[in-house]
Amino acid sequence: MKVNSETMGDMLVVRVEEPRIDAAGAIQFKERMREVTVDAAPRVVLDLSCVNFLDSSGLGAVVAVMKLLLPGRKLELAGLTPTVEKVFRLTRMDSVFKIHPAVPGVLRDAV
Amino acid sequence: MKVNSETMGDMLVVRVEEPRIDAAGAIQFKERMREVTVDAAPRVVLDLSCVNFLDSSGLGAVVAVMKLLLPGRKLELAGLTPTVEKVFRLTRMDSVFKIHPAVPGVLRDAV
Amino acid sequence: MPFESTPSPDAGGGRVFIVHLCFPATFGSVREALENLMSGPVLATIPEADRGTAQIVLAEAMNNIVEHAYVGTSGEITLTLWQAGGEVACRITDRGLAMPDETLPAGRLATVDALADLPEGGFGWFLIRTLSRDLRYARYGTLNELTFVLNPDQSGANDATVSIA
Amino acid sequence: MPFESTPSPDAGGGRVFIVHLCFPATFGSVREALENLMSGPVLATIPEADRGTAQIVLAEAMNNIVEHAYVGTSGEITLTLWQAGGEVACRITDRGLAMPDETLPAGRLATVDALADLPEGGFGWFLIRTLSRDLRYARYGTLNELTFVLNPDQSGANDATVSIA
Ligand SMILES: Nc1ncnc2c1ncn2[C@@H]1O[C@H](COP(=O)(O)OP(=O)(O)O)[C@@H](O)[C@H]1O
Ligand SMILES: Nc1ncnc2c1ncn2[C@@H]1O[C@H](COP(=O)(O)OP(=O)(O)O)[C@@H](O)[C@H]1O
Repeated sequence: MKVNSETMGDMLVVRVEEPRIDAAGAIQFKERMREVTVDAAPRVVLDLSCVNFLDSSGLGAVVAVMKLLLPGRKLELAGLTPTVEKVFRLTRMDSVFKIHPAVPGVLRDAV
Repeated sequence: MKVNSETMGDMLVVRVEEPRIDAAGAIQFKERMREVTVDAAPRVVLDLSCVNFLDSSGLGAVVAVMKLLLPGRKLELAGLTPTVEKVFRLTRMDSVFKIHPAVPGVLRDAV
Repeated sequence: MPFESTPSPDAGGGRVFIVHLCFPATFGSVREALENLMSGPVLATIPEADRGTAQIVLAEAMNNIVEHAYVGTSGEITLTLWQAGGEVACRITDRGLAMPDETLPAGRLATVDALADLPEGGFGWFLIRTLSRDLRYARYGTLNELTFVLNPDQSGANDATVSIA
Repeated sequence: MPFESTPSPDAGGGRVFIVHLCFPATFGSVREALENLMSGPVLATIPEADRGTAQIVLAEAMNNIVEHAYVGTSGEITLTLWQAGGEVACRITDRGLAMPDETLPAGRLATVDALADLPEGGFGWFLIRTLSRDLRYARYGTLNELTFVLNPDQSGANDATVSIA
């Protein structure tokens, strides 16, 4: 499970460099996320723009990562591709996570 | 049927920029080849390195082009991919055409 | 015979595409089957978004088999898809445990107040119910059979959480 | 029933992949079917070279149907592939003209002396025969049925030009 993490101001941006977060890879995803967020900034943005498929195990893993960061740190999402967006929307998880069309610019619009 | 032709010394190199020369495209291939070889050099090298599939209609079209150039001009082949090579080999057409692994270098080894 | 109404392959009159796969029930094999199905002839001619829907529903149904029906043991999954006119009918079988009470899980979304209480699972049957129609489960001896038609139209998304057995 | 020996999909014991397509008999549809088959689940798990062989044989058999069986008319082709253990069995049907004399063309390569006499066609059945085994043609009423098993091993290439009906 390849992820790339980079600190940008008060954000840690974690880019998943895999086409899928599915039942075959959800545990590795959670493990990698735990590693890269150990000393994370208060705001973690998960860049999913390379991920074209996520199933309910992948969704569960994203929820688990969000809980890992509690209390005090927030998980936000960016770059959802159509099928991934559909899974978040149908399960109403789009109301739980702040979802950005793309990784927010550090200087321009660090909301 | 996209082909790219370029004169290199005594050769006209025609590169087929399509993944297939098959029954659905053999006639267009023959037409395009007729056009680009009208005033051709005595040696025409057909670069097939982009073509990953050729069926018996495509093979027939290559034979037809070879005959179009008769008498006086020669059709040689270069860059056969595995499945294309197999069709030429099984039908013994590999003994009819001079076949180069790649387009021969004009300066280095214009045989 | 759940698909009496699907066009017969030899009936003529148009394009019909059928694929049948039988493979070991592992998450890895399910992934491989899904990846290949997405580019194969049966689903290649339906719209991109419907292919995404197909992948969600098929992934949920088959991963549940790996996780629950064959829990602690191994076995095989068979998957059959029929496509005609963009409509995709599916049949999935396994020889693992029966569904609890031999009925399909309700697939309701949980409602929670605190982030820390959010469930990390239980979305599977909700997604299957939301994105399919004519969903049926049957057990024949040791065979579990799930049949449904893909329903890319999500206008019924809310209904799906209530209109269930 | 030409494929009694192919593993039954519900028999268990390993991976079995089946695809069935029914589409209009045109060169364009044949091309589209072949392109999608190459990346689909039934042929995705066999070696690259065998997939190439599959594409040659299937292209020749189906293009012949477009060109000869349905000459001057239109109709449909059905294609069914069974794959298990890397072995691929094929069945192709059409409702066009029967084969001449209701037997398979000999598929011999012509021998010529001058370049100008080289044939531009007639390679089709030679390639099919060379790259298949258990090749059978049958006509049932108005249905033409061609069945064979793909034979990526070409050691029998020379035999194929002589051992024919
Ligand atoms: N294919 C199956 N075979 C047997 N039992 C199943 C199957 N699918 C689901 N179940 C049962 O139904 C429950 C709900 O499934 P689901 O909504 O997919 O949530 P999850 O799989 O995340 O637990 C499972 O916890 C399991 O007890
Ligand atoms: N599917 C078919 N249905 C009817 N006739 C056929 C079919 N395939 C081949 N034939 C006949 O057999 C002959 C030889 O076919 P083939 O070796 O493929 O050469 P080509 O197609 O290049 O003529 C054809 O010319 C045609 O008369």
